[in-house]
Amino acid sequence: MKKIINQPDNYIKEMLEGIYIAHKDDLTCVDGDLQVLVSKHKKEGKVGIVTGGGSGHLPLFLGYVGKGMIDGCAVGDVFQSPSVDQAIALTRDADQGAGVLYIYGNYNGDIFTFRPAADEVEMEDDIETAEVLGADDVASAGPSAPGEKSTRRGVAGIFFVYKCAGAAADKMLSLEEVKRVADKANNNVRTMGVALTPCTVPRVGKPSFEIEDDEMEIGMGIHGEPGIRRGKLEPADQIVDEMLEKIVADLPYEKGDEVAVLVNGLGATPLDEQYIVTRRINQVLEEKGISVYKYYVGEYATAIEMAGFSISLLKLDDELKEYIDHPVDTPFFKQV
Amino acid sequence: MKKIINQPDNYIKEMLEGIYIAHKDDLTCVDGDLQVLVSKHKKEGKVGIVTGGGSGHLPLFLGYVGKGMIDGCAVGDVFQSPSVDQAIALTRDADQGAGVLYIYGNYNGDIFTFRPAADEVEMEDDIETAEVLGADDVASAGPSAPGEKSTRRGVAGIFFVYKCAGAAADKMLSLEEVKRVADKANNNVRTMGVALTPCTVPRVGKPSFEIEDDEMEIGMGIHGEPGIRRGKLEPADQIVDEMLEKIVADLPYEKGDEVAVLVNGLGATPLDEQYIVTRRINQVLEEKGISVYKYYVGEYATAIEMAGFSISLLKLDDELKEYIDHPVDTPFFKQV
Amino acid sequence: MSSFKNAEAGVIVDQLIKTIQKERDYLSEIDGKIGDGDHGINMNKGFTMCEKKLEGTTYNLSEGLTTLGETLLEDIGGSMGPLYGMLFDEMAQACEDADDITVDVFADMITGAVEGIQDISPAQVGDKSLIDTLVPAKEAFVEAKEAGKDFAECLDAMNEAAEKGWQSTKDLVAKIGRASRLGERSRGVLDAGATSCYFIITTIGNAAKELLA
Amino acid sequence: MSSFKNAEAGVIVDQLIKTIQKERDYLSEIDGKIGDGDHGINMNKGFTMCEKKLEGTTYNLSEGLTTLGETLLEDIGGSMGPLYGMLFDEMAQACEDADDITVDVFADMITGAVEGIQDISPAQVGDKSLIDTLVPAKEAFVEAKEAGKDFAECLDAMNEAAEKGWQSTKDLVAKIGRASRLGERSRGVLDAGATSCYFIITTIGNAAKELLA
Ligand SMILES: Nc1ncnc2c1ncn2[C@@H]1O[C@H](COP(=O)(O)OP(=O)(O)O)[C@@H](O)[C@H]1O
Ligand SMILES: Nc1ncnc2c1ncn2[C@@H]1O[C@H](COP(=O)(O)OP(=O)(O)O)[C@@H](O)[C@H]1O
Ligand SMILES: [Mg+2]
Ligand SMILES: [Mg+2]
Ligand SMILES: [Mg+2]
Ligand SMILES: [Mg+2]
Repeated sequence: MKKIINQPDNYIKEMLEGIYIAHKDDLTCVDGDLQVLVSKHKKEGKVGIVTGGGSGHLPLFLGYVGKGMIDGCAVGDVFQSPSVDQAIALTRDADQGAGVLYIYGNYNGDIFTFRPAADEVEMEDDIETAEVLGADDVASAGPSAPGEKSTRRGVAGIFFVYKCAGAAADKMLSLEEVKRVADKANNNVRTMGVALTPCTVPRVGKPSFEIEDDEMEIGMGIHGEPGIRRGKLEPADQIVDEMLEKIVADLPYEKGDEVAVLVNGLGATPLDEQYIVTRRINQVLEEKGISVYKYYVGEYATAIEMAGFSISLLKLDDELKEYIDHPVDTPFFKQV
Repeated sequence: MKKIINQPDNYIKEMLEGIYIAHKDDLTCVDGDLQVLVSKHKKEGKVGIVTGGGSGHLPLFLGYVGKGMIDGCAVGDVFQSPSVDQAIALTRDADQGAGVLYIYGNYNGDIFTFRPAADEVEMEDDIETAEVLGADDVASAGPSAPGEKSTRRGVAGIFFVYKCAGAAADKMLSLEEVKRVADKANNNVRTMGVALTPCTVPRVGKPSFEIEDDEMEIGMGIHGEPGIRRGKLEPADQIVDEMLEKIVADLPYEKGDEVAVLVNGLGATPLDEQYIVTRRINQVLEEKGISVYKYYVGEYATAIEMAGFSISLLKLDDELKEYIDHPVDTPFFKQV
Repeated sequence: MSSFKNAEAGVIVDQLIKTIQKERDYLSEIDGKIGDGDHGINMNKGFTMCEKKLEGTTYNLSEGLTTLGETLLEDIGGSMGPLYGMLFDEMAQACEDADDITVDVFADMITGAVEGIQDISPAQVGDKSLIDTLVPAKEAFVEAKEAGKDFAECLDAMNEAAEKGWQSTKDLVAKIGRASRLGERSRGVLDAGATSCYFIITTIGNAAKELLA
Repeated sequence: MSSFKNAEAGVIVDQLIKTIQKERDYLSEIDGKIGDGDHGINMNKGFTMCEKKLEGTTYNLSEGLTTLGETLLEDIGGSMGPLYGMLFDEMAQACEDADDITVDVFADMITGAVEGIQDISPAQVGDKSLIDTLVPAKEAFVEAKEAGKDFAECLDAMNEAAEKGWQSTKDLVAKIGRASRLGERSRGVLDAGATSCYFIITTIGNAAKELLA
């Protein structure tokens, strides 16, 4: 395990200490628990938006805590959900009088964390809550029947859900409305990833899986969950074509649609490659008659030091465009 | 070579195509040459600041082209200087009537590129120019005698030179003044890096050097230039201590000094680790009585997919603090 | 004997902690095959945290189980914290008013354990999870009791069923948890949670039998 | 013959291009030992670009060298573009007004080559760079000429000195370029630029001798 760390057991604690030091004007923790991270910038009467999940995905999740986006994050150990108590403390702090929306990924452990927390604060503190579960990974499971619970996992697309819901909350919409916006973004986003190398969870100490030097795995999840196809590494354009084929067909995104695109590096893949990919995405979408309103390129949701990337498409309407354009000022993501 | 690319020969071209697509409102190229990248936001009468150098360091160099920072960049092939003609075209475009300042790293090829270009535009176009060569890497050579040309190479610290000079230019200072500010930042910044893994130049196709699975190299340059010590990988805190010892002694930074700190990931090293490092830097500087005015943490100057990080310290005075605080809006770096 | 004292049975919780600590690496190794290789680490973290909380205090069985359940629920994230947290919490509740742990009380405990899990998880027998150990173990205990077997015999039946259930996960395709993404690739190896659950059930069973002896 | 026609010597540039293309991998391999392994790639890129520009045109020696120099200077970044660009540019200038390339004209050309490099680079003999090939080669040519040797003999002397200079880089510690960071570690292997310079000098020398024959 080649990492710049001290004791693996202190990984999260020391990482968080660094974050609070570097961003001391903007971030703080609740009751001395470093794993309950909240924005210092409250806005009376605004719907609180909170998230949480395992670490190892920076800037996801906590990186989007700040002005114009979300209010707090319960930070789990690497690839581990935070605890129910942390989620409760987080919710109490994030409530600014208008209720709290949970936005988190569709994972077992996170559901087990946030649902009991929501029950608790509704009962004990009379805080109104709602939840939206990110489930954008088209490679992780088939689509769910209308009204049925999605079995897809949440990956980088949750960025768009934060972005839109965060803007709606910042515009002082009600909890019901903010949830509606979050749902709309969530229902209109699809993602697929590809991995070239594994990652190593510090406390585990060895790579999450094995893969040959000339292989890639299309559809791999951000914890190294198996994808839909393992094969020889192909040229960037071919990889993009295969991923987009699946993504576009899924919603489906259609001729005349307008989308926002997120090209997300998984950790070790240089920005250069992400832009080579961006170029191809633009060619393919142009051919399909889908126009791109805005590109986001960079590391938005990583898998520690995994090499690879994901593509997310968000179908826009006038309302979502307005929220996409809304300014954001967080330590990890700024939009002027 | 495990990369998401097409033909290695097209690497730079396709990467730049992606950049122009994703940032079409802010960046454009000169005379159709993708490698001459300039900001779309001109400001009549402002000193133009340009840079350039080999690719493979994103967001360096071109990533800092935008409002409040620099005006353009001549983009070389990976780890290769751009051509003299490109530097000339760049300078002509970047001149907004008040002369042009070149800020680039202290490398052979880049000097061979920019000096002839400066001669040409001074003679042919009557553009006044000045230059500042980044030479912040304390591991690359000993300090130079006063008045003598530095033999140190430039690495991540050039970010601070762009930042301060960019702010000074944005405040409409004269070429002479902007150069003075750039020199001041340059003279007060020191950097040292550590590498854990090599990187692979696409057109070369194999790693730039070999290193054992349990080894690190302290002082390695951002092209894989040998450092000052290769040894067994140590805990993060020990690595930081050794690097800071060298950096602090070099200027030297002294008790009572105020600094800005840049913790820079070289490519594959996750943000988590960079924050673990930040935490330790803060402890050490606190002990030494050096106070930190501001932290920058993230990927600011990479070496393709190298694992490792660098630490840069910039000693501040009131003037530099004002420039550090100045807002910036570039596609790759924003400060509100 | 046909029962043992709640007050004297805190040792069962001690045994549980020791077992998980001992099996840490084995559990991670199994999880590494079709999961992410951290099951032993997660379990050990929670149980060792509980050990620290209990240190220097005196506790009966229900108090020990309460502390264990709370620790897992409050401090341990992941799937395991809530699942085993609820399991031990329900077991504790089922015996907190009992001075003597009789076969009936224990039947309530093991039934509560199943309910605790099923309260939050939709997992069914056959999905390749700890449910495949737990549910047959509970059913075997209850059936044996209804067939008039004594407490120790019921515990034997429970232990046997737990082992069989655990082993049954080898041939199953995972339908829940991380491994479910693997489809057919998940067949052929034991499930990590079913393994830890086997250790937990049989540790309780054996410790209880010793207290009965 | 004691001279050859400028008009007929464009073939020297063709030979240069072929040589660099042929030695591409070898040059990169040498550069890989103490540099970044791209010298052959860089050189081949520039020379092949020049080949394309020349394709279908007619050119004499000075025109061919001008195109080569310009291509390297304008289109090829890195250290090599400017260094070899200046070298060929100066060589071209030294012969552009000559119909016949005599031993005197060639002496000006090789002297110009050295000056072209030294105009922009501070490298000295012994620094482990292409200078270690180029300077002795030039000196040998000029000395032979001053000693009254004929053109072909002067070229032989030049070729021989180029090879010796090239080989001398093996035992040197690099004082310039990337490899200079290596200190003592740079000793024991040839310098990449000295190697390409050896190929360039001897290719010119041999091609000129053929034209004289
Ligand atoms: N929804 C669920 N219901 C029952 N058991 C589950 C469920 N999800 C996971 N498990 C069990 O959890 C085990 C894995 O635990 P562990 O490795 O600690 O957590 P994680 O999967 O978060 O890494 C699986 O082997 C399985 O038995
Ligand atoms: N300042 C210099 N003067 C003369 N020769 C130099 C100088 N810098 C580098 N060289 C030569 O360049 C060679 C390396 O060329 P190349 O690999 O193409 O460029 P780079 O070092 O930029 O990768 C060295 O072997 C050396 O001979
Ligand atoms: Mg990274
Ligand atoms: Mg990176
Ligand atoms: Mg696991
Ligand atoms: Mg080289």
